[in-house]
Amino acid sequence: MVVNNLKLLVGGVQLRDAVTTVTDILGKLFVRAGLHVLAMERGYASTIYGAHQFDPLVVSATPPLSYGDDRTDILVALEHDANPDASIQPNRDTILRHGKNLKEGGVLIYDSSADAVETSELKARGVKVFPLAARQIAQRDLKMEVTKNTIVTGALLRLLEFDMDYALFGAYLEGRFLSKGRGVVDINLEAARRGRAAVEEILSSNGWDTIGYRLEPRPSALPNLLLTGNEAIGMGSVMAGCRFYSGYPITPATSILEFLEKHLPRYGGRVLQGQNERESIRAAIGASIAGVRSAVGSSGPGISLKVEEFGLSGATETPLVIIDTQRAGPATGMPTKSEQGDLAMAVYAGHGEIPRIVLSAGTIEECYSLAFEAFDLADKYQCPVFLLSDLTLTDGRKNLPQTFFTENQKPVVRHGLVRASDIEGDGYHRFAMTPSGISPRSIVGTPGAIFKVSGTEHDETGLITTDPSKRKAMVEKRMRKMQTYLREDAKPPQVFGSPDGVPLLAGWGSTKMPLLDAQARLRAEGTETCVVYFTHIWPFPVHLVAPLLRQGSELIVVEQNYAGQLADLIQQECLVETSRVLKYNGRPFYTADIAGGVRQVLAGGTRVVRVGEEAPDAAIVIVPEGD
Amino acid sequence: MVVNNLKLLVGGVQLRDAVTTVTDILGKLFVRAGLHVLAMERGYASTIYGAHQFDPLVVSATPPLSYGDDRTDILVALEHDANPDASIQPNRDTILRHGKNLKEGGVLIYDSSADAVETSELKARGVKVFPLAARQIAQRDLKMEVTKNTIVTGALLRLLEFDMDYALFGAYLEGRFLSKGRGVVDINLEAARRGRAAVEEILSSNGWDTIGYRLEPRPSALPNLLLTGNEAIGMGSVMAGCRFYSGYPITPATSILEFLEKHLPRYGGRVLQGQNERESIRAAIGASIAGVRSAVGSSGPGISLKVEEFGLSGATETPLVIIDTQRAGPATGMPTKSEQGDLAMAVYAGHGEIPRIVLSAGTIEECYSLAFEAFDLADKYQCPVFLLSDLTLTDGRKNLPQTFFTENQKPVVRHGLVRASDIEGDGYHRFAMTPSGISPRSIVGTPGAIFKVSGTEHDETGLITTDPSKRKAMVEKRMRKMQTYLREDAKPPQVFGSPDGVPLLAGWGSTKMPLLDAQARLRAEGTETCVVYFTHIWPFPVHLVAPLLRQGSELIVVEQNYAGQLADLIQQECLVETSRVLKYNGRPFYTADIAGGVRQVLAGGTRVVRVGEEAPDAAIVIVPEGD
Amino acid sequence: MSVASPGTAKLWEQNAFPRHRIQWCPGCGDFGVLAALKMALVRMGVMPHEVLLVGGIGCSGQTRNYLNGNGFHGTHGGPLGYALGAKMVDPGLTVIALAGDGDTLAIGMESFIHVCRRDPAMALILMNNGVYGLTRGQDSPTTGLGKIMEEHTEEHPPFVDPARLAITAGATFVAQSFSGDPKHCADVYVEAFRHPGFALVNDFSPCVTYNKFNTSNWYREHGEHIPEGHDPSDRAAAWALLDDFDRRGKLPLGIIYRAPRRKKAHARLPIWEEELTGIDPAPMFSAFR
Amino acid sequence: MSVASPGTAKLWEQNAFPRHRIQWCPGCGDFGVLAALKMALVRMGVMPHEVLLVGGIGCSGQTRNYLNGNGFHGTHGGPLGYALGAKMVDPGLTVIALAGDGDTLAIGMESFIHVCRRDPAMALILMNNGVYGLTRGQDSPTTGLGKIMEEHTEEHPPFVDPARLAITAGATFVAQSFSGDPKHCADVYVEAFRHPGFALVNDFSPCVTYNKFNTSNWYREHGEHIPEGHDPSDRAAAWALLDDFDRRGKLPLGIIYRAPRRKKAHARLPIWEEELTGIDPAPMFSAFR
Ligand SMILES: Cc1ncc(C[n+]2csc(CCOP(=O)(O)OP(=O)(O)O)c2C)c(N)n1
Ligand SMILES: Cc1ncc(C[n+]2csc(CCOP(=O)(O)OP(=O)(O)O)c2C)c(N)n1
Ligand code: SF4
Ligand code: SF4
Ligand SMILES: [Mg+2]
Ligand SMILES: [Mg+2]
Repeated sequence: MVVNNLKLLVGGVQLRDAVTTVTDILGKLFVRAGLHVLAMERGYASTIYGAHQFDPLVVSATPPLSYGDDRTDILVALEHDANPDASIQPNRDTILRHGKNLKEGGVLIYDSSADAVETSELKARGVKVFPLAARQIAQRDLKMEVTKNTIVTGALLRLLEFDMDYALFGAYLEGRFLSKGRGVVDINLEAARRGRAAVEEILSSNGWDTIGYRLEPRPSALPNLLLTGNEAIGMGSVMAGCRFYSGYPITPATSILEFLEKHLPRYGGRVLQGQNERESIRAAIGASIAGVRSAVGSSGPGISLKVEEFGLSGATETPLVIIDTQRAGPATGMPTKSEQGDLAMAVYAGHGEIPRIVLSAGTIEECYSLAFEAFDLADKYQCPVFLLSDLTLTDGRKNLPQTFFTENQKPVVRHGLVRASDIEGDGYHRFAMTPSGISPRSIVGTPGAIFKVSGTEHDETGLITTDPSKRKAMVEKRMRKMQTYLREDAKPPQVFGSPDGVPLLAGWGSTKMPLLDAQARLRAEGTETCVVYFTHIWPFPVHLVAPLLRQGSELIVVEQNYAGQLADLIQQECLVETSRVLKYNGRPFYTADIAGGVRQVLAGGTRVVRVGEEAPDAAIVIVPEGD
Repeated sequence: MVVNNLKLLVGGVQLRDAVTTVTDILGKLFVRAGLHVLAMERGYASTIYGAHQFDPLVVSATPPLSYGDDRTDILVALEHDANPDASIQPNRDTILRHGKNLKEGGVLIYDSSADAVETSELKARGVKVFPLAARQIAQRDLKMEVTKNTIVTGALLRLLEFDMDYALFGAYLEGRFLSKGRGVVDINLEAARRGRAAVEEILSSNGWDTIGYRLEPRPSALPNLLLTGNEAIGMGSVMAGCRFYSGYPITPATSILEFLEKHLPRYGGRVLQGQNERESIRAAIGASIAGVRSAVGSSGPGISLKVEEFGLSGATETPLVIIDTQRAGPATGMPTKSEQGDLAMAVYAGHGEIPRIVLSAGTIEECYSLAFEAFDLADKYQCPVFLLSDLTLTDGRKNLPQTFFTENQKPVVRHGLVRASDIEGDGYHRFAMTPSGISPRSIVGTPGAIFKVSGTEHDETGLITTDPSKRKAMVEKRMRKMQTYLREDAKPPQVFGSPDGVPLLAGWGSTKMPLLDAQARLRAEGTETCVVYFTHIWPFPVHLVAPLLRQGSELIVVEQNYAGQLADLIQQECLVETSRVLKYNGRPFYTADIAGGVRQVLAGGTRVVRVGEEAPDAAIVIVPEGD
Repeated sequence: MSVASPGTAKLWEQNAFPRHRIQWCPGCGDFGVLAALKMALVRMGVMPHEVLLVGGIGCSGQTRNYLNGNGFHGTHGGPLGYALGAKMVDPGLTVIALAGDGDTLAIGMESFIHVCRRDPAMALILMNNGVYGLTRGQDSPTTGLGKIMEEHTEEHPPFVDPARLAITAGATFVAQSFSGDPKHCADVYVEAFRHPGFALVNDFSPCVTYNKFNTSNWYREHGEHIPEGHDPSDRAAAWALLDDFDRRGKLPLGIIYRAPRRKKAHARLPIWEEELTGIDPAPMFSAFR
Repeated sequence: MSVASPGTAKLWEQNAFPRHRIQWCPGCGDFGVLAALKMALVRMGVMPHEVLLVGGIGCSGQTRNYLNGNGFHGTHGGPLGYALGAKMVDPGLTVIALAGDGDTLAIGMESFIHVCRRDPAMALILMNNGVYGLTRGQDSPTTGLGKIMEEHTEEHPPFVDPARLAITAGATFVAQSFSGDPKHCADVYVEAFRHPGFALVNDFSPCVTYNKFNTSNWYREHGEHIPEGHDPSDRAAAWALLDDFDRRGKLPLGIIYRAPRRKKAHARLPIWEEELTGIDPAPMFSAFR
């Protein structure tokens, strides 16, 4: 019997089968019971309807590090009907795609309303199969098709021997539906009971008294929240005093826009859905000129379209936070698949040269804390600050104690903003030469501190100039801010383990968790490594990194792109040779990818390992998703 | 007496004084006489009227390498009147800005119509001063103000003892004005004679029978053309079979647009002035889809705005030539000043990763030949090809023998374009997997070879997919083209001198000439160096470069930007440590800058020398230019 | 454009290669557009290889993949730009842009207005559903059609009318249709494809998933065919017609405005090697001597 | 907006700090715009520090530097975007965009149409000279005003009319003026600045260097003041007025259209530390439990 440690994957037809309704409810119930939930690989298509969708939840007693490769304990297939367009029956889609990943002794539940599915192979591997005519029960018995997912939920609760008295589930339903009337709550409870009854029958007819997995509530003092990386960025932005946010809808950045549209007005802020990518960023720049902390969020194509404005923010020394939730590129690429392909863009994009800061989040906690830091740094250095995230994080969910947000709150500090009372005499110089490179900044409406700000080269007063030595001085003033940052605010990479004489595994972004998991797996095999994980990537903190890198026996950079963008940066900045483990098939790194890749590099003979050939669903014919 | 070796600088108020009318005429006359002309530093403002403008011409018997630092032999100041807005008399503007750079024994001619200028300091340095009331003569004697510049021209011809019979000048005037009537030719000849008479008087009253400089026609078999880098790019494009060009006006790329608007229709092509940066590049991409060789040209801000489309060209494997005539950034920066600040953008710009090729021209000849090559490579590799130039080259002029264009013409080869007759059976696969990564390309209208092309990820047939292994294969197919390029088309850097054990001076772009000049200067001082000059920058030809770089004693990269963008790339790719000599004040590199910077690095103690503090006109109060 | 071959109908009706599985929501209006396009192209007698379908980014833009003919799919807001370039190269092509209200009127506004002015002989089928479908239901520039809003904010401005904008910008063919009536759509499309200038068809194509206001029924109730007597070549009449329908809360369906501009004909540009031999640089020399 | 102080006139008339040397060509129409702006701002009684001038890229955009008040100068085509953001933050500011026909109607078209719809209470003085001045004389989207073109090409399309476009897009204030008559311009500007929504002033401001057709004299001949009786609050009347002037080959000068929309008032957004203390995250928690 495995207690409080399983990976549950729900699959179905996108939009129609409401896959995430099931996983959302389950996730919340588990978290309310004090369990830990990690759901980092939401599989969905960029078309709205009809493609395969899946959502795996890892549930455990302690915070899980990783999502257990692609192995699944419990598979739930919500498809029910046959589709003449597909060469294979669609109520087998989830089973065909994910069935092969079911562990020995795992569990399969599928909707058998239309037809039974041939599962003898799975059964031979010891998988317990539960055909559940959920849709049929919902339509025929409950006269309400939407309850089909509650029927499945009820079945699952039974199989997991969890919340059998519906204390948690009932409360959830009341919270959600009581406003629509008691009836809605009751029919859902009834649906759950029907699901339970159906699987009871299968259990007993097979002579099973358990499925071998069980979830047990853990008494937990702290209320927990289950939220995505984007929601964490949204919260971090609110707490950092961001009061103007704009964005043009784009996957997977839209959920930040939607979160802030909902919450920011309550904090006195405004949120603008741009009519295009450039209106978005320009309005955010204008808002910053008027004094408010502002941000713009987008993904790949929308970031590429804003490049000209990054340069403007840098040249005019206008603070701006730019959130790039990376997805698989290039071009439209794979809008709902993950990648870390925009690092070089964040560091270099744009003609000419500007000061800029690039932060990168690797966990949902870091989405929150780095969002806060991004606004602070933008304010202090009056330059664009990029906050990189990636699709695995944006859509991934994890439980965090509420205290994570309520305790240790940092106050908002407006750096270097000049008030009328600070002004002496006439000669306010917006771009005054200072040792730090940071000049006193005024906002529109400040008596005595009128400014003329331009993206055209200018002198200290804002006067347009092409005078060679003034130009040289102004370039150097702007770039000096990056030296100041390196002295005052740069953070070294996070180091896990001792670097001395062992292979270093470097990474950034959502690779953090599988990287640490792979480290543990390699350690178990007797291979000691040290993980060097970057959050503060640019300006590159050479002084903090180079000595560290030289301590290791070799350097293997693990990242989700083709080139090895961080590896290139390290080579450029530290002149240290790198090996690379790269994945760019759209799926996040699994622990096995990293452990395998590192083993291959350490075995010698290759410096670049490109993983992901045998991807989970590569074997079957897949009906394409559209775009 | 210096014969056939001088630097002549003409200055005046922009637009009003028609500075380049004078230099254009003189340049053409000198070239017709078989002399060599190099005019690489056209100084102008991005505002239309009223700023200071200057244009230096280096004239010599052999092709000049460089423009002689900022030292001037003959200075011509066209300003005539006093401007109440300026703290200094504007008819002194040219003198104040450039007078200090006059060589001992140099010559000053200025318009003294309004007032005489105090020039005792110059005279003390042996400068021969010619106050010439050109405007007064033009207005009062010839009743035609526009002839004032011909008066100056006539004076110059006399002082240089050149074309004293007006054989060349008369022919020029006839070619240009005869269609407007004989009278126009005659009044100009008369004006020239007046100018001559005026300076004769000064010569004799000072007892000078020469100014110490003289130009002598050289019998030259070859007719020569005097043209700018942009005109050379335009010609190269026409010869390469480019038949669709688009661009949104921007300094300094506009002159390519204007050149091709004039000439391309004659060759059956069309030229589109985009209504914005994106319409320009999209139309060029659409034209390429329809089969024609096409290009788009722009500079900094316009390049930044097109970043999303570069990715599209890469992802859809649509050939496209992108001409980036760099100017000083970031943002609007200094639109009429030079910089090499866009290398990182060309190499990295865009979300995700695409195959791309980056070429960079360093001379006007290379503008022509690399333009030709760019179209060929774009066609062959079906990817974006960047051709970098910079403002020094775009506006710089140089004489080239006509045979340079007429001889050794290469035929246009359309690589890999599928014709109807090539198609067998049904299954034309636009993105077929090939060892080279290059797939057979069809264009709209080809029976049997219909395509579905998308920037969304796709399989060999163009079917949209997110299947992990198909995705992986397609990324690798695209990127494989870069391996093929490195094998078949990459060029090593140009090497001047022997690299063994000496300091290597690396560079790219318009720095080429001063780099070679500096090498000669250092050699004269006893310091042997080797110049390593890059034209084919990306994909970086590591195999051709790394061994070479290891031969030198050290590596000093000379470039016109703040960071050292080529130096960074070399470090990343070759893991070789670099020193850097950098200039980013908007002025091109002078030989002295490079020689001085290299000396400083070689003396030890510093790895980065930032030159340009004492720029030519830094000392005087300059009325700003606007933007 | 080649003459209708007897097999054309089959070519247009058969599955496109490669065969994309249609992934629109059941009931999506774009199914009607697809059906109408097939009818219209059959009627045109044009061959698939002579057609270039340029798709926008959005549910609507996927039409390009479900239909035979060459398909190009670039950046969001870009279809008209690519189509313009292709058409300028080869005037013999049938170039059709297929895009949504978001693609065309939000991010694509910069192209829309100017292509109306440039007037290339190509068509835009604007699948107007009053919402961003593919990004899951945000407001588009046509959101709010038919709703009365008492108060506006900068965040939520009133909708724009693509037909009026196109006429104001200089388009020479402006029509409207409702994808729930594919036969009528096809009639309109054929006229659009035959128009010797830029043709906008604003096709009301409901999004059943995200626009719960402008439903099929709503469009059916509000759509009204343009009366026989209307003279589309009269710009003032076109404007008056729009005013009249607006006043009555109705949407005119049919050809609102059609008045070709006098345009210079262009030959196809040189493409093939044999068209690019012996290029003589000499004519470019004169300015440099 | 603070009450007119006695010193305001001097503040507006004195040289801006830092003092830019004016680098327009002698006779450039923009001198008239500058003079008119000074008059209008004096009349408004607003203080320079309360004003944000957002300049476009072009000769026109330089006006921001020759005038007192805060100045921001971003990317080409961007003024309305920046201005929108600033205005949304602080409704108390007087926000004025100053840009050319190229900046606004070529590359800036994407912003222009949508800002007309959003209707923020700010003004755009569009210095329309029918040419790209700063890049030396290429065609702009308004090139060709008053010329009859027999044949068009994709390369050289007909001009657009910003007044008609703005009204079609939903702008609530549309006026025209001629910079050769700064007094009248100032009258129009004051109305534009006072308008509680987006105000477009299409100001004919000749480029003496590059537009040799639409000269000062040409504008003087073709400009005509809008008759007293015109009711600018009537949209149909506004359109009819434009039609009438067009027919007569004249350019209407004055307020063509003015009809404020009902808009929600907004407070200034929190900026200062004291407005950002004790932020409570709890209200955001509910969805996550
Ligand atoms: C530059 C860029 N920004 C944003 C997106 C995301 N995006 C894809 S489709 C779309 C809107 C589609 O709306 P519409 O054109 O109306 O098409 P529909 O799906 O409604 O047919 C957006 C915003 C993108 N692909 N590219
Ligand atoms: C992205 C970008 N593209 C091109 C330019 C070059 N550019 C500067 S001003 C201008 C046109 C200005 O015309 P207009 O707005 O009419 O101003 P005017 O000078 O006529 O007042 C252009 C194309 C630029 N600055 N940025
Ligand atoms: S989301 Fe709307 S537009 Fe998209 S396929 Fe579904 S119904 Fe059609
Ligand atoms: S070029 Fe034209 S718009 Fe520019 S300053 Fe001169 S006259 Fe004015
Ligand atoms: Mg839509
Ligand atoms: Mg203009």
